[in-house]
Amino acid sequence: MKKVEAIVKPFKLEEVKEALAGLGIQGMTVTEVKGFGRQKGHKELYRGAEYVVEFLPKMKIEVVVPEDLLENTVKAIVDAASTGRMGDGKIFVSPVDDAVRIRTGESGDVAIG
Amino acid sequence: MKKVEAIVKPFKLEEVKEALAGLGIQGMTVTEVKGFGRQKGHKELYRGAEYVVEFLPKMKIEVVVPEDLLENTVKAIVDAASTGRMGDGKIFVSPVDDAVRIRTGESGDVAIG
Amino acid sequence: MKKVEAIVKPFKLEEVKEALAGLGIQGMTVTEVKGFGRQKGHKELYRGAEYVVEFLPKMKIEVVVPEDLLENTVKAIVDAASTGRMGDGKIFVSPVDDAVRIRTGESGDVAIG
Amino acid sequence: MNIRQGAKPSYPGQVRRACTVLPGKRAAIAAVIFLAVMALPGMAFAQDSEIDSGDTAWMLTSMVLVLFMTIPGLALFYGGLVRSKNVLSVLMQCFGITCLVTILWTLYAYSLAFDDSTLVTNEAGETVFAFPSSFVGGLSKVFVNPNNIGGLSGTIPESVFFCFQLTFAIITPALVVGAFAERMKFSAVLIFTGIWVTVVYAPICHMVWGGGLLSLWGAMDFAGGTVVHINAGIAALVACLMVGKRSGFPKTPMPPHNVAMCVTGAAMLWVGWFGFNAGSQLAADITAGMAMLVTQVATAMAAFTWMMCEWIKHGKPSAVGIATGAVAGLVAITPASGYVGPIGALVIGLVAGVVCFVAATTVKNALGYDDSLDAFGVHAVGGIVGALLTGIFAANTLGAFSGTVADIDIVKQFGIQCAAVAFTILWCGVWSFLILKGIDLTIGLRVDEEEEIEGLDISLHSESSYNL
Amino acid sequence: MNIRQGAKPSYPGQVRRACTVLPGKRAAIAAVIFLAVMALPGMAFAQDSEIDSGDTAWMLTSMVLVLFMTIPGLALFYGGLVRSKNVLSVLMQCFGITCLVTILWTLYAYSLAFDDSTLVTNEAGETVFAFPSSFVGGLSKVFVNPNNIGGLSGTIPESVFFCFQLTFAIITPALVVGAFAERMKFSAVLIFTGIWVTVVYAPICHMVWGGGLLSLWGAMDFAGGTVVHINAGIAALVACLMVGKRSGFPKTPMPPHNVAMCVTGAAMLWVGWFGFNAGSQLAADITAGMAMLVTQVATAMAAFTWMMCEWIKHGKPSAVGIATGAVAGLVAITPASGYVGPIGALVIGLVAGVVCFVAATTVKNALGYDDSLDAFGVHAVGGIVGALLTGIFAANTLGAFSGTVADIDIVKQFGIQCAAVAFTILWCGVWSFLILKGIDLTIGLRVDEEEEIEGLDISLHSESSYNL
Amino acid sequence: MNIRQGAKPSYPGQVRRACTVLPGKRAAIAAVIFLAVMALPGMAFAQDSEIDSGDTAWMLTSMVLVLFMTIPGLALFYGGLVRSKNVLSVLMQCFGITCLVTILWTLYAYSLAFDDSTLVTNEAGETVFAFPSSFVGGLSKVFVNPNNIGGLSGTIPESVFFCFQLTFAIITPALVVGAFAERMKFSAVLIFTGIWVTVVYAPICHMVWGGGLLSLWGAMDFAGGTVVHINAGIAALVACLMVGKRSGFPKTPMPPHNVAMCVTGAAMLWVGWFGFNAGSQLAADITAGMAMLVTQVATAMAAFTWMMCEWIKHGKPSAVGIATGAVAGLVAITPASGYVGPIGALVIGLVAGVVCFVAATTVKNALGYDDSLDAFGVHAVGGIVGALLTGIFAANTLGAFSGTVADIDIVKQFGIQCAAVAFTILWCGVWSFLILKGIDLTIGLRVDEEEEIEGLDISLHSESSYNL
Ligand SMILES: Nc1ncnc2c1ncn2[C@@H]1O[C@H](COP(=O)(O)OP(=O)(O)O)[C@@H](O)[C@H]1O
Ligand SMILES: Nc1ncnc2c1ncn2[C@@H]1O[C@H](COP(=O)(O)OP(=O)(O)O)[C@@H](O)[C@H]1O
Ligand SMILES: Nc1ncnc2c1ncn2[C@@H]1O[C@H](COP(=O)(O)OP(=O)(O)O)[C@@H](O)[C@H]1O
Repeated sequence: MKKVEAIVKPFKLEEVKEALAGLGIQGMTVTEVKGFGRQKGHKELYRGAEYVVEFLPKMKIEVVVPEDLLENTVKAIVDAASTGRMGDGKIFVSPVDDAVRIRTGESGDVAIG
Repeated sequence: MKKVEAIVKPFKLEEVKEALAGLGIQGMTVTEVKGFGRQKGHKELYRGAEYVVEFLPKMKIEVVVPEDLLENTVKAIVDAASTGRMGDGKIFVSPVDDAVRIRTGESGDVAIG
Repeated sequence: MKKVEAIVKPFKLEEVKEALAGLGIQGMTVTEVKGFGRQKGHKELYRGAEYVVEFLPKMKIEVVVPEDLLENTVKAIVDAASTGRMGDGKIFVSPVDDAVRIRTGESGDVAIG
Repeated sequence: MNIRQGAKPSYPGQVRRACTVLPGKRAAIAAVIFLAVMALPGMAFAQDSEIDSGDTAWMLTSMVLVLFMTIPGLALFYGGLVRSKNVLSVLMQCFGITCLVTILWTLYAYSLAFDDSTLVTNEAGETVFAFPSSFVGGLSKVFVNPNNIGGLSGTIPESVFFCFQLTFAIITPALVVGAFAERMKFSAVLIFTGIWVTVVYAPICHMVWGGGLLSLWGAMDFAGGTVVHINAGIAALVACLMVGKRSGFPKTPMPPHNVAMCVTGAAMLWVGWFGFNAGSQLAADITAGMAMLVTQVATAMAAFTWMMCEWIKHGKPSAVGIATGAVAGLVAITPASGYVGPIGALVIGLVAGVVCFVAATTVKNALGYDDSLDAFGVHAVGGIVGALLTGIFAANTLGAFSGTVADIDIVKQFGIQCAAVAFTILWCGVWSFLILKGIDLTIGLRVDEEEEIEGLDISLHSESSYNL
Repeated sequence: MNIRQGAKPSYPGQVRRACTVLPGKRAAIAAVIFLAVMALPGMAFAQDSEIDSGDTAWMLTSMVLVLFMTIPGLALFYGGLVRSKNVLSVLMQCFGITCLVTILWTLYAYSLAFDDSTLVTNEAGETVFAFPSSFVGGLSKVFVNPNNIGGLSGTIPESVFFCFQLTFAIITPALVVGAFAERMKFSAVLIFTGIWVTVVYAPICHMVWGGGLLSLWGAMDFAGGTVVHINAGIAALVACLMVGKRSGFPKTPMPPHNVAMCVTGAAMLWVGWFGFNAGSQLAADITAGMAMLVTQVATAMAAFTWMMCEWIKHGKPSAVGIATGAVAGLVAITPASGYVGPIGALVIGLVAGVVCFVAATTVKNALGYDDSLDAFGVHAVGGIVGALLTGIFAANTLGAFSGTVADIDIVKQFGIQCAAVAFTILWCGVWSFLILKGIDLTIGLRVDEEEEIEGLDISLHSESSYNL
Repeated sequence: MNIRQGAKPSYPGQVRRACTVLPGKRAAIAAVIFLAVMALPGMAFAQDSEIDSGDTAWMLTSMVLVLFMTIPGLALFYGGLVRSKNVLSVLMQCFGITCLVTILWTLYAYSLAFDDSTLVTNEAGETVFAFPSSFVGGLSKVFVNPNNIGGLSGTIPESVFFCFQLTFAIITPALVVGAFAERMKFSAVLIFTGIWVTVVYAPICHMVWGGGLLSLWGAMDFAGGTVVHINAGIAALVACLMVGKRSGFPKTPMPPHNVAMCVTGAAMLWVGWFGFNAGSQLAADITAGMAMLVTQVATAMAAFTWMMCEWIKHGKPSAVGIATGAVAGLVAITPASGYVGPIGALVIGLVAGVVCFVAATTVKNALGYDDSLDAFGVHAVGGIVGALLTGIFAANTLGAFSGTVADIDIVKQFGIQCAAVAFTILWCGVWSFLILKGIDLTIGLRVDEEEEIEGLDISLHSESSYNL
């Protein structure tokens, strides 16, 4: 089981969600985060004081998938979230030992089905 | 050391916290997240335009525990967070290499005590 | 590749960011979280009803680094974020299998450069 | 024995002014007009010229200010105090009540309160006790239209008097919302409001200001201590007992979701209340001016007192506290506003601040009822404090503490005030209980628990307030 | 044939009052003054004493109330309805329009609307059709200063009349903002406003209230059904068609970012609107009182109706719904407010509630134009409903449904109202199209897509509203 | 030499009206009353009929409007500008100041400002310089009660005059809050306010409007350029220097936590300010009307100008900018409002917009003091601009730029205005320094750093505003 964590531009959330649904993935968890990277932030202005917002709004999509779906998942996210511009984001893949569905207590791959 | 990530219904937060405290766990980190899964979202309505909110508010509780506490931790969360209804959430267990307490610089199991 | 997750006091964010930048780290992701730990929460008061806020605002900084940077990264965060007082926070290190830059599709260490 | 009052309706302004020490320009104007009419019999504009554009200007403004108290004032004050999942339900209740009461007032409720054509007078021309006219008004003002409401009421158009009184009838049930917020069905709120305005508000209003029972007793209530605040506060207590506690109360903390919103609403209440109190004189004269002054003084004193109570008891003064204290002061000065002087108002503010603080914190916590936003602790308690102290500080014989009313027997008046308060508590308490019981047995008062936990905004209105 | 009106300007109050059934105290005062002047020829204060401090007090207040409608009222109502990334752009548009229109009104636009020195009268002294004076005012009131605006207008200072009318000129283009919110360039908004006020608003205002064409026809518009609401609503429709849909519309849901803010704004609109309607009488008299009353009744009824429509159709009533319904009622009663009675107002509110509900939901969704905040569906549609029903319910021969206007031929008046509506739609539609086309071809109407997605707050104003 | 003024108090309205070109209806009324009294000696209502219900209606309204400026207006304007952890502390300060000043005003401060019974007059009946009566009022109006405040002040009840002036005394120290926001102790704020109102505000108020020193010089200050704005602005500068910079300033950006709230507050300030300026005439007459008009014009112009300055300098206009510009315009027109004409107001708005923009951005950044919310940059600078330009544009000899004051020697008046400004700066600066120093040496001015970083809401008031 792997956890795929994708940090994407907020307005791409909908498309990524649909791409994942297209793979039959039925669950995911989304968090509003702030990203810092190569993409330049915008400046804001208050009464003559300018300052740069370096932390840009991003969406983190976490989805735990069975190993066999991993490759497709990553690919689907890349396809859906890419605009070719700085700041499109990253995908991180990491190991997950186990998953449990709280409602039923089931664990393993069946819990994330 | 393992990280236990539980995604639960928001109103279960208090109970889960108390269940964990019951095991002697003294620290945890909580994030507001949005979940997408089998649980149906509600519809909202603005001037005759209906739309479905698919992303439901959930709480993500992250707690890093020594391996020996793992089983009990997962069980305690399942017991506290379960209502038997769709959308109760998931628990993911994943490996953690190390932990450091910033205040003291201590690392290892003692850092999360 | 390792993921370093640091949970720090909010007003330390800026310093940690600069410390990481000092190491040449160019990207990170930040989330507002609530922490529960040894640090006592403050009490709030509404019309004679007192209650304790146990969940304190913290910032979670996630940064994925190549293995060789790991040690320095952890050290830099500890140095920047420590005030010596309860509630300074934790750092967790965990394995990451792979990273992908969405814009280009590159993967591996180069994706987080 | 049954002589109809005919052309001399006993509007509240006049009833109340009967015992003010400063009959002011009204008498003067009357004299002028009398002379004019004597001198120029048959002049076509004699009646029209009774209208006073200055008084009318102030009353038009006062109506606007009192409406401003409910929407947005009270809506924000209450809306800020609830949890974010229920804020829209509170705003909807305030809006819905505003609409419903306006419609009923137009159709028949104004008539029940202020149609004095059925009042019975004795040979001396004084109104006397009779049934049912001492409890409720007649029906000659139903379906208001230019023919039954197109003339004057004193020196202002009756349409303006209608509107001004309507805003009182709106805010009274809206105040009750504070007691059952976060759990009552919206449909039940509307039905309760409709019946309550008909059988509680309009009759009490008639009894105090329309020439009915309490005015016969000689009760003094300048701007609505009994009619508005005790009435609303008692209904609130009954409602919160019958609807039951919020799920989780008192274990789960339920802090205000937006204190800034709540304080904004309190500020608007304060600002609008000048229409309420100084407007109740129905004229822009010396009494109205003094009503404005004492309102400001009592409010400031009560807010400051509440703040100091917190500071002493908890070590810190709070924003919710100072705002609530201000409302308590506004409530307490309401019945007294046209009668007492500034130093008397300081005392009323001080007493109201302390007593309401104790009621809304210690007493509520001790008794354990869930009056979500302290509608009882502030409005009933503050209203009672004010109504009783009116009987004392109205007297113009207290030196610097003097009010403006001459020839007042303090002990006797205090007794009358007690009786009026007791009567209002009884009438309102019994009726409110019956109405709520009836609703509970039919459509039910309360949403089910799952809806309550999800929040009324989503479960009853399919909306959430914030999409930030 | 060209006799200048000289000292008798035909201000709107007077034009409109010409057909009210209650000439009220104005006639009485005139008579008094006439007598006084006869009796004491040459008394220095004769002219000065025409000012009525009560009327002036009410009009000072009314100006404040109408300004309050735009900022903060409309700004919050609209600001709450957009997404959080665009809220400041909406507030800026409301503020910017307020400033710009004030400046233009001072420099020349007031003159274009209300300088009646060029009106042409016949031998009987009645104003007759002429070009261009039936379409636009003269230029003797440009660069207003104490010399051309320091006197009286009826019983109030002309400076107050100027300010009161200015607030109408401000809110009208501000209403249009609702149609193109979230995508139009700020510079384009300002340029559009400047030209539109000059060639659409001022002339229509002159035609209806300044003695121009529509007043010659006998159109009845008490407080701005045509001048303000149909005008704004039609410009809104043209604007949203020409600016195009928001990116993502209608697939992406764009829920209000802050419904509590929106409801607060609606409450402020409601409160301020009494200045709009009852203020349009330009006096604190019986007609003003009745205007206040019918405004309250129609608004409550329309809000309640909209709420019930939702409840029936969707199973749940919503806060945005009741607030929008209230605005629809306020719009519809505007042209009728000084003429109809309370029960007529109930009917107007009912019809406006249903019709606007259908327009803003079903019709808009069916036709697919993106009137972001329903400026057309509420203001044009509500304004038309009100303008037409004014022709009916103004008549004082309808029993309980009576209005206050005598000698009205309902069929004929209904025809006149239709003609006035049609004329306004045409004039405003054509000009609005031309102005927007011109801007589109030069600087462009719309921000580019990336800016739109980022939100206008950051992209146009380098600010974000919330840093919580 | 010491002739008491007796029955002819020199209230500000009258002092100021002494040099207006349009004595208006007051003179007329006086004449009428004179005639009436001559004709009917001994008529009982002669004195009562001096009250003017229209003037009273407007002044009741004006008091409400000015209170509305502080709570909620200023509270929201300032509250929106601070960081979310300090918003309640700002709201508390505004509320606390409102309460405290009300209490002190009632007990003694009104007397210090407006008791003119100790003024000294010469044989011609003119007030002359004397100590201490040219610096501070007497004590006959302490502990206000119906006996010392139950009569009239001009054509309005003295109680209303008391309340109106009270709202000025409230807003002045509340404006200072902007300078020390986010770091000063709440207890220190209250103590500072209490002393400052006593030794700075009340005396300056007496000197300008109560017949004291500056009025003897002939300084023109219609609605409070010196008394309110320069006074507050100078205290603000002294306070922000003595309290010190916020921790992190200027390195850490401290953007407004809620710009929409701030803009809402600015809109409320704008709306309420008509009570401030047009109310300062103390009557609903032609001068009040003109004061309203010029207030609107100058404000719009200053807001527009600030916006254009930003647009030119930074490429984008901002919402905080246009709102701040509006406030700058309101401040600048305040002393001028009853004297200048609309085109003069345009110029004042333009100058104020540019000068305050430079002061609040470039100058502040250059000098590096931390005036958190620009209380100095806007109120002192804007107030000075306005006070000086009043000396010029008041003259009725400038063609379209004319004001309404005849017989004014522009050069001389400009000199007087400079002197009055300088005197106010000195008096206020010195006293403010001494008071703050005293507090600093005793209880301390500032919270400790940990409390500051945690935010004053939690550390001083145990509350957080938002629990969304
Ligand atoms: N090393 C990293 N660890 C964690 N998150 C990162 C890292 N590098 C980048 N990110 C996240 O990815 C986002 C996009 O990165 P950025 O460098 O701006 O553009 P790109 O991915 O196109 O190179 C950042 O805003 C941040 O949230
Ligand atoms: N594969 C997944 N990866 C990450 N989070 C998931 C995944 N599946 C479900 N979730 C999270 O768990 C929550 C509950 O899942 P859901 O399918 O609605 O109900 P249940 O857990 O009862 O089957 C979701 O809202 C989502 O936050
Ligand atoms: N076992 C844990 N798992 C996850 N997060 C933890 C854990 N223990 C502590 N934390 C996080 O670290 C923060 C600081 O911990 P705390 O015990 O208050 O102080 P300290 O780190 O100084 O011992 C907490 O607020 C919480 O967010």
